[in-house]
Amino acid sequence: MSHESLISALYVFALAAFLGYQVISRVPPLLHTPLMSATNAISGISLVGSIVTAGAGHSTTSTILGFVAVVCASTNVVGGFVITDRMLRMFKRRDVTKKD
Amino acid sequence: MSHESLISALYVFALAAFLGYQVISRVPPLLHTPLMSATNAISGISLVGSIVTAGAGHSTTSTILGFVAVVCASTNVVGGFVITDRMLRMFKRRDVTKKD
Amino acid sequence: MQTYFIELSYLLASILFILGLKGLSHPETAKRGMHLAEFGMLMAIIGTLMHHEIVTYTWILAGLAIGSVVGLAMGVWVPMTAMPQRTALSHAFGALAAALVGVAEYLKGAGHLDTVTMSALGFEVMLGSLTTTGSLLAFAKLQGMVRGTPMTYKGQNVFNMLLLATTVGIFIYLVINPGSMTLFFIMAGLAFVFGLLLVMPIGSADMPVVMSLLNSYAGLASAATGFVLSNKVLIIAGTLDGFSGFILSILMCRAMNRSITNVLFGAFGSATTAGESGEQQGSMREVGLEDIATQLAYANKVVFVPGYGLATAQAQHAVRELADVLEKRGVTVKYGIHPVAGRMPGHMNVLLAEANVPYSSLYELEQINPEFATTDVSVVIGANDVVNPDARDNPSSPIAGMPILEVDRSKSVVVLKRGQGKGFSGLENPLFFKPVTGMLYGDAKDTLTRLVQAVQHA
Amino acid sequence: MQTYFIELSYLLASILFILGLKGLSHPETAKRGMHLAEFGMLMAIIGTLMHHEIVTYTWILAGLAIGSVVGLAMGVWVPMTAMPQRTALSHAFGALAAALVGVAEYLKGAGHLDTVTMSALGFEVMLGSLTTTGSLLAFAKLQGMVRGTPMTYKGQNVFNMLLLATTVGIFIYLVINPGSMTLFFIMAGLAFVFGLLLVMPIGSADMPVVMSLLNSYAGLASAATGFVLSNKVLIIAGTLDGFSGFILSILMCRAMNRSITNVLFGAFGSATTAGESGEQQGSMREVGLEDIATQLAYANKVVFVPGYGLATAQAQHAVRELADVLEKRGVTVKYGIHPVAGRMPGHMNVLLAEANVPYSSLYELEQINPEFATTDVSVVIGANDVVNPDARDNPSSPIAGMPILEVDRSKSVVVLKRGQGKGFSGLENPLFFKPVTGMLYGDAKDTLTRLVQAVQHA
Ligand SMILES: NC(=O)c1ccc[n+]([C@@H]2O[C@H](COP(=O)([O-])OP(=O)(O)OC[C@H]3O[C@@H](n4cnc5c(N)ncnc54)[C@H](OP(=O)(O)O)[C@@H]3O)[C@@H](O)[C@H]2O)c1
Ligand SMILES: NC(=O)c1ccc[n+]([C@@H]2O[C@H](COP(=O)([O-])OP(=O)(O)OC[C@H]3O[C@@H](n4cnc5c(N)ncnc54)[C@H](OP(=O)(O)O)[C@@H]3O)[C@@H](O)[C@H]2O)c1
Repeated sequence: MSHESLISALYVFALAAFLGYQVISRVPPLLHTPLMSATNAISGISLVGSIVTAGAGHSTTSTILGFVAVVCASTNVVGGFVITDRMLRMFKRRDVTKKD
Repeated sequence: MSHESLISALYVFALAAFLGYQVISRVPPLLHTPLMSATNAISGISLVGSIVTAGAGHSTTSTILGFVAVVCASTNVVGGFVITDRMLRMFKRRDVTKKD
Repeated sequence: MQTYFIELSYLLASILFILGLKGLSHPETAKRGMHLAEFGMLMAIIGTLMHHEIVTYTWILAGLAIGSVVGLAMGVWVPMTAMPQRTALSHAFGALAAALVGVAEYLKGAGHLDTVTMSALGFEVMLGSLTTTGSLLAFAKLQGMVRGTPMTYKGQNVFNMLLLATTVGIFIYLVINPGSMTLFFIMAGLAFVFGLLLVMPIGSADMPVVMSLLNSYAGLASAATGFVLSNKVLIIAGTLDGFSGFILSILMCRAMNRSITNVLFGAFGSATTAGESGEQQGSMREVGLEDIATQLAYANKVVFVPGYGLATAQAQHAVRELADVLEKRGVTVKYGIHPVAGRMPGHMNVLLAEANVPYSSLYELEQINPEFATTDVSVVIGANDVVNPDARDNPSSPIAGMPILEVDRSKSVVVLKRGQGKGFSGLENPLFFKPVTGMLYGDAKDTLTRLVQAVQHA
Repeated sequence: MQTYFIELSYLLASILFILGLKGLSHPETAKRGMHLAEFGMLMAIIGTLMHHEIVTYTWILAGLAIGSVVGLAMGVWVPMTAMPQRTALSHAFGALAAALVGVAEYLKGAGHLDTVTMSALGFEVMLGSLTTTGSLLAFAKLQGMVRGTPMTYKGQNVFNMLLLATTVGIFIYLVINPGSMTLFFIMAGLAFVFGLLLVMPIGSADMPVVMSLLNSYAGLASAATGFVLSNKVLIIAGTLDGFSGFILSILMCRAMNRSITNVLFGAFGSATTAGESGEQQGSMREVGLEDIATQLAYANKVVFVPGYGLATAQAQHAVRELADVLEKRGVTVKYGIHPVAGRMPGHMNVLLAEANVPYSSLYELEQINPEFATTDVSVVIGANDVVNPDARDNPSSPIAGMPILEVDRSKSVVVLKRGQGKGFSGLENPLFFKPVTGMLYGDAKDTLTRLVQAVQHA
């Protein structure tokens, strides 16, 4: 890893850490469960690494590892987002529910 | 500017923009004047560029430009911070002022 | 050109993830926010598919297809009450992916890994491995496949610490000598074991704290992957995730007035702790269903306080029906939601939302507590610890200092539970012995359904 | 090694700047926050001094010394009432530094500048130049060296737009052909002129909005410098700054219910606008000082509403004395602070803080408005537009929709001003003609000092 990449990575990490703190601490308790499953879905971003590993064909071992990783990560992503959506659709304001 | 530097710079810019928005929008109106002078002081960070220009000795012109820039930027930094401190020292809670 | 496209798609994805999480600051904007985050993920995937190192798409597409189907199935069919388990399982998947990518990267570069890359790689594999097994055990406990109570033995903490120290020791050795492949796999193996040991002594109600921590580790593992691959979207998404988990666990601990160490190593909710609760004088007063129905029907203001029992009884729809009937009679109905009621943060909110309770009726601790003084009837539904007045009144109680919903300040309290069962903490609850309190035994769903009928005839 | 040290000092500085600004979210943490930011700046400077390109320190140290002395002098001696001017002047310095660095970089690399660097450089020089002259003119107007009213002429906006278009045109040409040095200097020159033209048509009370925008430009100029030098601390600090300025100007515009275009091109507060105010029926009622003193002395609750007149009269200490005397008599005293009262955001808060008014007595618009109904006497001190009921009641008023402090809802209103002078908007204020209102003419400081004595003898 080059010196410049490391420095950039550290900057990005530091800024993301602050931002994470700021953004997350504004989420109300009402939405903590959706928050958990949303971040769970987002943590499936390791899919990005998995895809390259599965497709680069370095060796059979790494292709297999990559394939399993793709399956796991995409389960995580799809499952996480689907369920977050499902939960969020349930949160309704008073006026909407009054009608049914 | 290398391709990787540009990408890193864009990331840093994007994250700083979000962070700026989050942090600044939490400053109460009470402290808007100190905020103005604090950011004014921080914008004196161009001092960092000025110093190198003044010291690198590329040409007489650039040394002069750099020197003037150092004067301006450090005025900005020192003046800004001194006055922000002065203002902030004035903000007191009730209990403190009750005594005098 | 291609590289630019990939990098821009990653930058866009990062921005969309942040916007997505920002959206979660309000229920009105949350849905749109999630769509942005989903779109961000799509961008990141499409960008990655352009990667020049990719020579064959067979395994990628196969993996994506299988994963999507499994994910979709899990997403669509899991009931809301099983949310904690599902999240735990999903963590395990995400963490395993990170660990596997780490192993593959290690195999690829074994000879020529520099210090920084090897450190990041080691972190990734350690965190990924321990999160995988830890989350799986958490899943098993929450799902009831394994006993939910803390499993403890003498010297447990010492043993765990030794194991952790060994793992970290190997890690440090590897950073200096990245070539020792055997040691690398031993490290990964130890991390897998450590994940199990970490979760073993933790009771099922403390699981959310641990799950949030594991979430945080999974995020940090992704961020470490980002350092390994010099990929900024991984760093950003991982870090956001890491912080989210960390903040949630802190918030939960604060809502219980316990330190994170106590949660992790205290084996809280085990039999030993329960022993401390001491004897309670006085007796519980059982009241009739009809009496309560009349009381509710003629009240001005009723506050429902749901807890874990509501979730196990799946009584969220029944409580909503009761509320409807009462509101039709002109009674003001509110819900008091304790931040750690149930078995995951926000658990009660999701369940009640599922039953169509508008979120404007859900009140947080600080909002509802001042209102109990003017409340005619507080109905405690399968909640116990979160309404235990000992937390406020008895400084020697194990839960002393935990903020509670002060239902005992209202004119009358009705407690719906099945019997003499204790809450997660295993403590006796003096609320049940107060003169103001009446007990109504039975499964919450049954009781509530019968109350609805009784109120309709009152 | 050295490079690592420099980079780490920059990273630390960036983090400290962010922490510093975060500190400003509460008056209790603000001071500590600023110390962190100052320390960050120190780290950044020390790091820079290690830079390998530096061959001589003479000019650097001389420049730092001179700048620090001037800055210190400005910081220590400028009175609080002159804060707007000082900030404007300081912006000019910062922006000039950015512009000069840009020019030096251009001279250094003239032949071999790639597209990205040249774009960033062009931005830096353009923004830096126009901010320099714009801020200088703003300073002159606020300091009273130049007439504060808008300077307008026919076709002004068209001319400005043409000038801007030309400048941008040259900029684009330069990005493609970075070699044309003459054009580069013409671009810089035009930007200097544009800065003046931009500020000319703006009235002195609208200056804060423009100053915030200029602040934002100065920040973006620094960020552009960061792109040129691949220096991340410049990007971060500049961007934070840019956003801060931008957000403040948006907030001010919202508090006036005006668009930013109207502020920049509307020439608000000029004679033409004033003509529209129309005739006001009824007459102003003058009341005696003794009467008011008695009213205040026997009131239960008094709200002071300060405005720009408080600043010009330097009456902040006098109002605090009056409040002290009243509080000693058991009267509840509060201050209602409009977000755009005075001539810069937060202006009134700083002035009152200077006079030792505790910030817990300062109430924002939303907090104090519901309280007027229970207020016995509202004392308007040199405020005018911010209490103009037309903004609420008369949809055809130029300030219609601007949120106001609704003093006219209180039982009695006293207005302290020198005479029939109008506010910044040049509009007649129907408040002064309401039966509930009494006028007390004279310089605010004099009047308040006399009121203190009168209350003491009441
Ligand atoms: N939510 C979180 O994120 C989180 C995190 C960490 C820790 N915790 C802990 O979890 C606990 C949550 O407190 P809580 O008050 O919600 O629950 P609780 O204290 O665990 O009490 C649950 C009560 O529900 C009753 N119950 C169980 N099944 C029922 C059914 N089918 N119908 C009616 N009642 C039923 C039980 O009594 P019977 O057996 O007599 O029916 C029990 O008293 C706290 O100790 C908290 O510290 C929560
Ligand atoms: N604060 C900001 O950031 C900001 C930004 C943009 C625009 N503005 C604009 O600035 C204006 C601020 O409103 P404002 O109510 O504070 O002030 P204002 O409307 O400008 O009125 C000031 C009043 O003070 C009186 N006055 C002047 N000197 C005085 C003295 N020595 N003693 C007593 N009275 C004196 C004047 O009347 P006499 O001449 O009769 O004494 C005048 O009516 C608004 O129009 C706002 O939109 C402010």
